[in-house]
Amino acid sequence: MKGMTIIVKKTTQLIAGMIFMYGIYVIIHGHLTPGGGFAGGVIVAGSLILVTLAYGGNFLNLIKEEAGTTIVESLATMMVIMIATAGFIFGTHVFFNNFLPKGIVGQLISAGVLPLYNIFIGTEVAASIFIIFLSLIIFKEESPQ
Amino acid sequence: MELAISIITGLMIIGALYAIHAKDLLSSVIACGIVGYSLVICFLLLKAPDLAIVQIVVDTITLIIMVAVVLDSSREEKYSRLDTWGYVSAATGVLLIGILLWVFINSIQTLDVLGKSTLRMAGSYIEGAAQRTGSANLVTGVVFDFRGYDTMGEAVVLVTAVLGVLTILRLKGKK
Amino acid sequence: MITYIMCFILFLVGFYGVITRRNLVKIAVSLSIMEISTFLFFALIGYVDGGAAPIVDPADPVKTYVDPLPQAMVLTAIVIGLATTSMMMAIIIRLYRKYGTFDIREIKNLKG
Amino acid sequence: MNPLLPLFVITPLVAAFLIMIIGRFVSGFNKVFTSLILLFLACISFYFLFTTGENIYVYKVGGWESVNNIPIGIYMVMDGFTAIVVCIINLIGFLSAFYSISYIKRYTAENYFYALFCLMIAGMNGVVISGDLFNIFVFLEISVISAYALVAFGVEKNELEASFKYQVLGCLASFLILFGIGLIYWKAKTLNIADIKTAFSNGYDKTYYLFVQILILSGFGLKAAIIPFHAWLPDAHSSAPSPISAMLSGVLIKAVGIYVIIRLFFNMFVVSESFSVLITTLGTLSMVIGVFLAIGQWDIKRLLAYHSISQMGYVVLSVGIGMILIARGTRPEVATLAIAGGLFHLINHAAFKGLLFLNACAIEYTIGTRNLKEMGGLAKYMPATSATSFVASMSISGIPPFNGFFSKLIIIVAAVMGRFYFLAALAVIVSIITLASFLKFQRYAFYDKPDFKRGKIKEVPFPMIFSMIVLSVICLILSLLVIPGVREAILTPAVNILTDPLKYATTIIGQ
Repeated sequence: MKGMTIIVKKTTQLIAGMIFMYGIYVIIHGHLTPGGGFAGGVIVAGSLILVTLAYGGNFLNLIKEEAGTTIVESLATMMVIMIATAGFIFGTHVFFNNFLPKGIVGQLISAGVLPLYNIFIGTEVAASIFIIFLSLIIFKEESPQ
Repeated sequence: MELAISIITGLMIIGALYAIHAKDLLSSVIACGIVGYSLVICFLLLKAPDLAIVQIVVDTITLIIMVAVVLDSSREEKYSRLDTWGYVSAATGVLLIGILLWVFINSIQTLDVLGKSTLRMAGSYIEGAAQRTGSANLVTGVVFDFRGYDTMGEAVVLVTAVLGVLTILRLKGKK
Repeated sequence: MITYIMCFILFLVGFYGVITRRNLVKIAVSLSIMEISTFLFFALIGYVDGGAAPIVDPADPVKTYVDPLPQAMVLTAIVIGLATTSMMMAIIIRLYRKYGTFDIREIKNLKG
Repeated sequence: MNPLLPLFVITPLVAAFLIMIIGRFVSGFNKVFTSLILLFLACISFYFLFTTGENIYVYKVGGWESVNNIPIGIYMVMDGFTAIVVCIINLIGFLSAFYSISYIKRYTAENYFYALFCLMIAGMNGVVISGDLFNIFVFLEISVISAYALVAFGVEKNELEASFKYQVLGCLASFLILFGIGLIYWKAKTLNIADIKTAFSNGYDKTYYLFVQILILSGFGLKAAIIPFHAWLPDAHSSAPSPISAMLSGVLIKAVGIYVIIRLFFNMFVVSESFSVLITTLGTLSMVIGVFLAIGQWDIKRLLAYHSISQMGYVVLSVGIGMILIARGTRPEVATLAIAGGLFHLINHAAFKGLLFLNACAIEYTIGTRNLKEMGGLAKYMPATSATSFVASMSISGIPPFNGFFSKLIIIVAAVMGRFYFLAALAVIVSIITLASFLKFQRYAFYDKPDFKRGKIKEVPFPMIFSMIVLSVICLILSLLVIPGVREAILTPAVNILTDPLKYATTIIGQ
């Protein structure tokens, strides 16, 4: 897939990093400001898609293993289930229990398990959407016209 | 407030009608994207900032995927005369829509008007929720703590969709 | 009441599009229009007059808030909508590459 | 609050993710692991089947107690009816997974197949044990999206087209259900099914009630392929890989479609007579039209798919008769008999329809064709497949020693006692036509003149035979359910949950 013109490449250099950082901010401050795991994950995926669209690249050597999705996405979702079952073990033996200390409302480290959920759901959503986009691009290149 | 939203919804209806009847596929997809973005304005008017962020970002991704599909295809929708079967299905469709609309209008007379909604299950989500879940953002509190099981199911839906897309887009299905 | 009726009309426009359109992309577009109107309907249900956005700032806690439950439901439903739309698009591009057309009726007679 | 309940959802999910991660390195891992996990789940579900009986287990996810008895968290509910459907899901799931160990060699990317299979099982288990309306929608989406992908697994032309049609109608149904949930939340302001029942039972507006019930019935009816919404079923079931079409036809349309309709229309909505008459007419229509569509088919899997519609029509018919009698309040013992017959037929249909699809797959595995005209005389070469197929064909068309006969007998007796003579006559006629069409299937596939040019036909490998024989033995064992002793333990608790309107709501709110 050939990249775009030099102008688009320059602007991408400028803003892609900022979009990525904004996505991370939205994920981490999920329990304080609007947005959360989902919104932040999609923003991070947006910045990755922006870079691939602007710069293109030879994706065909990205062998799309037939064995399974990228490990990042599966591990992230596994971690969400692990936290849930962790509540099962440590908390009052109940599935999905918020067992960490709640802290003071409004501070960064405050909502017990919630920031962890946000982070893992954010990585999982970012990895998933980027895979969907990549598989579409690779399919459009591989398959005959 | 209600007037503002009904104006925007009216514009969305016009946008949706154009998106369905547009001649060129690319403009139809973009019209659908615009309807999605106008939903963001409605969310902001209805005091739902969380939804506005998620909707604006998800609508961008949907637009990217749709344009990626439509871009290298024949953009023209082949316009062919509506044969009898087309007329029959259009007529039944319009009839069904009329009945559904009439029943909907009658059925919502006795329900709470916009803005007067009482709280029952969500009452305990609001008072004392910040202390119990510890999160200042009540919606995140509900999404991740009171109904965390839904969100895990939701993350699994996304994983299933990724697996589905990867199975559908592989080139060789059978050995 | 008028807002709910307009929102349901938007739902019916999408419903009409799914029933009568023959082009694959048009069906996907009208499905996402139906999806948009369902989310608007949920947001309308949760609105409380004079309620603030559901963010608690510890400075002045006492305020009437908008109902957070429909918003939590829409948050989940939006990402489910994204999942179904991306599945739909994967199938559409696959069908286009195999049949060379977006029209359902041609696909039906070629399939035979 | 027993901790076993969440295992139904956690274990298949963890299995799916482990398959995705480890299956890439260890080659045989995914097959063995899936079968073990599903066997483990089948054992747990049988444990629940024999221990729940009359009581209702409620599991409050996240430990949120109800605030002045309004439930605020998500509840997992396991009662008699749920135990039956969970057994169906996990048992047929285990047998299909075991069956596809040798069948899946024809397809590439086995990892995806097994991961999606585990996710579908997790989705169905999630739908069945959840007591929360929006939670049912989320897990419904998991099982349905993995079903779309599995239908389009061998990416041929007609499989893609069938999967696209299934997706469009499935997506339409999901938005109708979501709109229905919105309307219910608008009135009842809560999502817990038991709580909605209490909110609805103290007064509701008639047209609102009718509109919500139409939305919910058409949404879930489309998932259950009841007659006006059955357009996707024949294509999807005939073009899916066979273990998957056995799962789709045997389990998915029941767990996601019929179970939710019965659960919502008995335990959530107040039973209204006009709507139960509508459900009964839909049941009879799908029973009759399904069979007439099936007669002219020559492709085995399309024939079986149409028969699924008509057999589901039996279940909906008998449950509808039960609803009418409850709504009228007359003759309650006939209502319990009708519902017991419906549930019994639900269990039987899962067994013999799954077996029939596995037989069709065994035939296609050896000969490579599904067209009845190009077959003949397989009985000599494939004794096990022909024997099990004979058992399944006889039980679907209701021949005495097999389970199909007893459930259809109970349905027809209940229809006669409830003075629905026309429906009883229709049920008998449809049963005869089913017998005719399955005799045609047996004759053309197994006992006709063997005209093979394709060399020696050998029997299918062991995993296939094992699953088929186990299913045919189940078909025989299930006919024991008619005996009052066994029926008291399994069927009557489920029927009591449905017939007694307030039992479900009061026990859940109370706990």
